[in-house]
Amino acid sequence: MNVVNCQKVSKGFQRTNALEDITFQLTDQKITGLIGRNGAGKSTLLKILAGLTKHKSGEVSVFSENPYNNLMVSANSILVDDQMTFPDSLTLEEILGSAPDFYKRWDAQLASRLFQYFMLDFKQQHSKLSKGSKATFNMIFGLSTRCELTMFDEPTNGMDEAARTDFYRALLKDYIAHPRSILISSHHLTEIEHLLEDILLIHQGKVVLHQSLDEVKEYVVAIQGPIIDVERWTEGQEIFHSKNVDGQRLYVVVKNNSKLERARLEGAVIQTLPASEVCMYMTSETKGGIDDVFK
Amino acid sequence: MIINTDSTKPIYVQIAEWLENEIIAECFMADEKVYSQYQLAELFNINPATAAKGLTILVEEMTLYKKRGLGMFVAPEAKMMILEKRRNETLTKMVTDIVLEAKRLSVTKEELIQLIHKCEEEI
Amino acid sequence: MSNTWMIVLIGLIPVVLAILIVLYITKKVKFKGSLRLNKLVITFYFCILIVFGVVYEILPKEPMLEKMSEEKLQKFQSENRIFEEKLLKQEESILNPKFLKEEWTHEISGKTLSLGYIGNDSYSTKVVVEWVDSNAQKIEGKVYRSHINVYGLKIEDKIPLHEVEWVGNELVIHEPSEQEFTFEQFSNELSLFQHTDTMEIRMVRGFTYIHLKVPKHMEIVDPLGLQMY
Amino acid sequence: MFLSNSSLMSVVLSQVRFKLNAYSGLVYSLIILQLIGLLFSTGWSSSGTSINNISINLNTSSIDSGFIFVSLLAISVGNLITTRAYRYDDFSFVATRLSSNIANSIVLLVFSCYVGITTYFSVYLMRIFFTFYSNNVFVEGPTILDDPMNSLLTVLAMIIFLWMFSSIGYIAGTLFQLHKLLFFGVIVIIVMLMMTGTWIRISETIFVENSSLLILTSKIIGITLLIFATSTAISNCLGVRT
Repeated sequence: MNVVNCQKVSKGFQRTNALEDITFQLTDQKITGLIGRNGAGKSTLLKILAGLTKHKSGEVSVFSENPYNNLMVSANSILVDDQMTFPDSLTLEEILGSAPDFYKRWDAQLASRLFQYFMLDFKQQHSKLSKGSKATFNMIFGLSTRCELTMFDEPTNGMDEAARTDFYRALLKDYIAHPRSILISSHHLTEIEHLLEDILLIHQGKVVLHQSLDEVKEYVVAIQGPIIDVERWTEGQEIFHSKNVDGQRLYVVVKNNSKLERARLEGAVIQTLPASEVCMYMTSETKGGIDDVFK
Repeated sequence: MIINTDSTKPIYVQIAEWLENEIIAECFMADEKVYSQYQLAELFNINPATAAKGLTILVEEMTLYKKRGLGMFVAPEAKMMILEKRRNETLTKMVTDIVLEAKRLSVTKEELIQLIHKCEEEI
Repeated sequence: MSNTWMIVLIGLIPVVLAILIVLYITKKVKFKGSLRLNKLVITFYFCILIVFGVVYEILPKEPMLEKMSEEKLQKFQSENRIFEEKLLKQEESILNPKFLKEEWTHEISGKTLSLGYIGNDSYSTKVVVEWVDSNAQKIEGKVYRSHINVYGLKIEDKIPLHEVEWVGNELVIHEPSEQEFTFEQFSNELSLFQHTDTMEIRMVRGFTYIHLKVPKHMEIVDPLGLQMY
Repeated sequence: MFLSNSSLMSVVLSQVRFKLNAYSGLVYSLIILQLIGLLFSTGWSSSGTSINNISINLNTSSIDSGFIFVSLLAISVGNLITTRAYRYDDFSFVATRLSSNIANSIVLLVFSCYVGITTYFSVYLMRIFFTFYSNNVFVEGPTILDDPMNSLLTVLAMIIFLWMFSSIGYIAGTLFQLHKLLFFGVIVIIVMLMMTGTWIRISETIFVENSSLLILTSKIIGITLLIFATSTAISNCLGVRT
């Protein structure tokens, strides 16, 4: 059953169009990575799915209901982002204490054990936390709610390296213990690549690809070789990135297809790329990347 | 064996190979239950689905068989099949790479055979 | 500006003052306290006030002035009115004995009797003359005072009687000396809602009556018009 | 897939519990204001006459001044709750706009109850203080025991009035949040209404023409519910949390 189903969703603020036409489905109990560059519309999409903002056109359904201002969706989904605020008259302990009221599957043990592990201070007030510990607290809060749809919007920015790896480990272990649909929006795909099952790549408000991690890896291939050969092998195909290595050798990133098998036999050096680079090249404006700036 | 995430080989293939090595090293005897996808995910800190994919490859190659509700079990002659597969698939692939490299370095066939003999004596 | 607007403005001053104070307080009081402390303060404050309420009710307070009920005040007023009518009709016998304060007889020489009043509220005393056909020089006098009540307060004992004094042939009535009493009253009602049952009778006005039995052959000089016919 | 379908009422109740904990800090400004209210409560209405050259003054001190202070607090709290910071706190937990609005109105009712009762009894604080320290003679006023019904009604009326005042603050806050000018627009309309006769007519039907306090209170309850309903409707055309 589809947890999330978006059909041609668009959302714009005044002039800019944050989301143009988003169409994808999320089947349940999967960890999906929402990847995209800054301003690609990730946060807007997450807020729409969490029912916090209204989308302009198209049709969104979470748990087959319109999420906007919907009680059932709000009860079964949680969006963890840095705009999460809690009343500053309550200490962190009291905030965690009042969560079971709202979330039926709240796990108090997990919350307090994580709390102690990450060495947060119970008596502290949420607004006085540092950026890192606020992100950690929000993450602990999000995890312990065990909502059927848990969404993280750049959960780890502000966290230090150790906290980040611990968080991903905790997320995986809790996901294994209690499977649910998790949507993580992040910039650094390399860190969470091992966690993800699917990748939803968004660029300028449109869905570029929505496939499993391995398909993304095989989606694009990098070829390196003498300029003439490389051009022969790759003419007529969509080139995502091309870089002149040392005057006569060319490094080109191009869509994977059968023609390349023949190129391999002719001695072309063909490599698959890690998913993060694949996403990066597929969403880059210029073919040459940053080098064009210095041309 | 730590999963080499940024290597070009997909993780699920690495998982399958690790399982095959375990079977060759007889950590898993015939008809013995192998790790489930969740145990593998926990062990290698990867997504259960990727681990499951690794297991499905081995099921397709008949080295493992699935018992409904119980999990994956090692096929009786799994070890033999893996050795044989390694011999003609992976070994031949390695050999073609060596030959390609030799041609590029313009090394003649005889020199190559001598090299293999020398290397044989050392191991 | 018409005076209604003046009243409105003057009336608004305390409210505006209150608004400023409230805004200042809600901005200034930043102390949020901890949850446990707040709960403690909330329950403690509530109980303290209830205790104060109970203590005040039970507390043996020094004698309080009771307030008369509406009916009683009406009764007073009718009694006063009846007394006055009866006195005018000289039906002395059935007068209300409570009102009698003094009784005396006095010999005067000469034929004229004059009445004097010292004080600024001469309307508070009324003289009733009864002509008696005796040719003695003796005048009988009775001083009465009817019920007095202000705002329903039983303060009759606090209001001294007019002194009546014979100076030769002149009957001089002295007003009691200047005094002031302030009384405190707590009302549980909010004047915002309570404009229905304001007290109708705010004051029961009591008078001092002097009933003189004067032999016919005498004459009365009453410059201030104290006599009541 | 296990979906917990929590009913609106259960969410509203948990929101109310949560908000009461969160806003418990307001009790301090309440206490301070009530005490200040007491200071102003004497000498509000004193009347005096003189008879037989004796002048009699009667000072009645009542709850009015305390009530005025506290109703202004109610308005400012009603307004405070609609500010962005307080509104966004709801949405870290389970909430829809409807449930938040209902929860807010209930919290304001609970707040008004507490304030109403404490204001009513704060008068005793002053009475005890007075009976010991002032040398005037005291007039025996009607106490609770003599007339429990009336005092109960007065407390109820005070609570409902406070609730109405807080709802006025609430709708003002919601309007302000919808658009800054709207809030002032409404004030201009009210002032114009005041000029014309209609306002007096309206306030007459509400405040004056009712034989008993109970009828007055029920009218005020009606008005407050109406105000909360409109503010919920208004807040519906606002973004939940951008």
